[in-house]
Amino acid sequence: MSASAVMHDIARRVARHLEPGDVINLGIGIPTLVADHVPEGVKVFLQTENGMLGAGPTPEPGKVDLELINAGKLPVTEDVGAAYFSSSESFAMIRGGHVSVAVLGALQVDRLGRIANWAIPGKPILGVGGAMDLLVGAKTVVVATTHLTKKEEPKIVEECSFPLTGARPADLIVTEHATFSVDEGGLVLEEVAPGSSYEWVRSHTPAPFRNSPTLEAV
Amino acid sequence: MSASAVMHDIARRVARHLEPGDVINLGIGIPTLVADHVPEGVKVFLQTENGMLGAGPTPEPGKVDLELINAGKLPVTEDVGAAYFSSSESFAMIRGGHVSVAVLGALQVDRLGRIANWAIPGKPILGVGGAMDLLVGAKTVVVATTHLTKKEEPKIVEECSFPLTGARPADLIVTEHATFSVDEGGLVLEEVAPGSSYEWVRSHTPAPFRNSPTLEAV
Amino acid sequence: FGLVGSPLTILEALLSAENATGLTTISNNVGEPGKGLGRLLLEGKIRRAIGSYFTSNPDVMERYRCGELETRLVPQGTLAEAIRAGGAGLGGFYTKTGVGSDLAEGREVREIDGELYLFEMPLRADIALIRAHRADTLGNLTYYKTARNFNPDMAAAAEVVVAEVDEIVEAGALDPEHVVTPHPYVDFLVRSEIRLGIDAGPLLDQAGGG
Amino acid sequence: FGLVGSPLTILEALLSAENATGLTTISNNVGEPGKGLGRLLLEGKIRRAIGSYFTSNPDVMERYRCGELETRLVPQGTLAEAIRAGGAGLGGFYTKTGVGSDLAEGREVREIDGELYLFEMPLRADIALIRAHRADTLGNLTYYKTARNFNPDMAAAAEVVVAEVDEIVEAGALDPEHVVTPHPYVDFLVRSEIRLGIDAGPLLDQAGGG
Repeated sequence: MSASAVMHDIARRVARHLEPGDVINLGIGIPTLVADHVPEGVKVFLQTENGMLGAGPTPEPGKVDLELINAGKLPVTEDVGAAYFSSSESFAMIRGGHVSVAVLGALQVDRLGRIANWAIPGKPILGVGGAMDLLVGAKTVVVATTHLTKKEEPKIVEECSFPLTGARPADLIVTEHATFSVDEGGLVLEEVAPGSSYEWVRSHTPAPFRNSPTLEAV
Repeated sequence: MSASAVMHDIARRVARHLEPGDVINLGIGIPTLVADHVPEGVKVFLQTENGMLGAGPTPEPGKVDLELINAGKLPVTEDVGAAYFSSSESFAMIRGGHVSVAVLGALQVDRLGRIANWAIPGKPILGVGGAMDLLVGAKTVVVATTHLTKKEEPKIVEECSFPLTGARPADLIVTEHATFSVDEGGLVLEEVAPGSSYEWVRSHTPAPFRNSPTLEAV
Repeated sequence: FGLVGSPLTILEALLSAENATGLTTISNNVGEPGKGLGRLLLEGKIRRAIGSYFTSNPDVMERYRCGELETRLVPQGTLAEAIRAGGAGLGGFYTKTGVGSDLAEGREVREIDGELYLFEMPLRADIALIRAHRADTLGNLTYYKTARNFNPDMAAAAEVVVAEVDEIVEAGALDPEHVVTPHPYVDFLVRSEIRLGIDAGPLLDQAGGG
Repeated sequence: FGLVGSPLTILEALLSAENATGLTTISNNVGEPGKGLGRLLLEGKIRRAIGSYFTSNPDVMERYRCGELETRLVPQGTLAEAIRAGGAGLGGFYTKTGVGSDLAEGREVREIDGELYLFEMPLRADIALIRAHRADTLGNLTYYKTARNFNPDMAAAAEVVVAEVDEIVEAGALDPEHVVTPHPYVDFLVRSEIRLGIDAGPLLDQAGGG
């Protein structure tokens, strides 16, 4: 699979977990692609932290409104029943628990499901955006990430070497190879992706994890 | 003068201190009457803490909109360029210093210009409303009150026997007999009302006060 | 503010709900005597009231004296801000309002940049019964004039929100720039059957006081 | 969010103002490279930047490395809330955001109802240069789609507010229910002369990042 196909595959696997009526916020990168894979019949509402609920799909060329963008600065459209609000109102909505699902990218995830997605040690820390707010505020936090870095190093590790985004663990971690849920004990393998294998996941995941009772025989 | 004429006289004397463009909030009682006495050519904007800027005069009978009221629950109208907002936005405006002048009533005023206008000792304390917010938030606080209580006891006293509304002193105290400003040292007599006398004011004001250098010869 | 911005139809329904009792209310006052929340009070359904101006309903005074009603009095701006903080996921805030007054007694005071502030905790409700003007079928809300007051703040600060509205329109019929309360805050819609000043009787006999 | 919601006409004017230098900016990012605030940065007019996502403008990184620019990085929601608190006359607030991260280092942490919160101070500016859509002659403002963002919050939190708008209409022409920023917040109006994507050049070459 091409890198782009892998990203879409992860996005598709995340989108299966969405439920009708969910208010969702999508981070930059793979999370943004989730919007393209929402199952038919599942109506979700896209919140963008720059101040919009009900962001619709990318506009056709020639119909771009330069002042209608998502938090990643990409042009969007207006879904039926949309609403605009200020930044403080947007983050009140986020921190106040009114976003059902935040899909975030991650540089690393630790054994407890805590994520690092905003800073790289040794580089000046110049960007955080809304990641920390979404992490503490969303009812459910889903991480959408490739299983390995571009250098083929594992991202789901014992301890993050990158700075944590916050103390709250994610609820679900979805890669192209596996899906993990998170409970008080840490990571629980829920699913091995078709085309991958339990052995691959085990050998490319330094973080300890348990197997879900519902995990299909491996 | 009838009680009502005295109240209007005080309101008129307060209104002379308003400047064009002032955003004003009027408390219940005498302060409410200030709206009727704004000098011609002085355009002010009435803020009511239940969520409106630009409240207009009392509607004519038959034109009352029962859902368009001021904070005292009296029907009002919409002035040109009005705006509606929620309670939290209204008090953000008040505490944030965006109201130029709050005109408040008072049960008592002390030697430092601090006011008591919300509770009576010995009675259950069941109402405070927006008085404390207006006191701390308005750029200028004007007290509009009769010089004496109905029982002819002085209201401008050494120490308030009623509970204070807050630590911030008023800037101006206007009665039917006198106008006081307030500085770090306490009360300063700025004006004796026509028809009253310096002696009357002195003998009916237990709180110490100094005379303003601009006070006309007495 | 009396009955303006009160969901009278919902409150009427609560009257006949036998298990709706021992309620705690968050509301500026407790309605008018015998009307709105005031009627629930007379029926003994309210045990505790959080608000800023109860004086306008003498029944509150009486129930309070008999020990049948607990009250918590909060300055109106602090009440509004505490509800907003509840909806905005904050842990609390500092306000100058009330410093130096009896309402500050026993409260945490903190000096920030040379000024004294009171610490206030957020307020949230289990259920918010709010009054709006128009709703679309998704639950986006607009309000009507000064009946807006605490309603948008309360809509954000409750587990379940029931909005009583004058009109329900199709999704898409409200301009996205004009929506005041976006639909994720709203769980149920009720069409209003009680019109102020007609079905609810005259309101203006109790003017004066927040 | 890049240039969307930026008062480009005013910023252009600032470029030729010789005494506009050593500025501190409160803005999510610092514009785009060479555009909006980004252009002021290149001209050396900005000394300190408070924001949440500078990464999208590489010039910020470079000036920061040379020590020509101080930065203060704040989570975006905390930035928005701190500006709101500045406008609302609050002394500070507690938020869960950032707890357990490096941005919490050396900061006051407080346990409230069993959860940890960070203390944050309000933010205010001397001058706010904001971008709105329509203004009436009194200064009441409405906004356009996602160009609203931080503008209404910032309008409340500055000593002097200059609003750049597309259109100025007569007082009374804006529906009082639709006014987002009431006129007491606004001191000066400037008609916009720069249209996004036309006079300001293409914007979308820098997609990605707050």
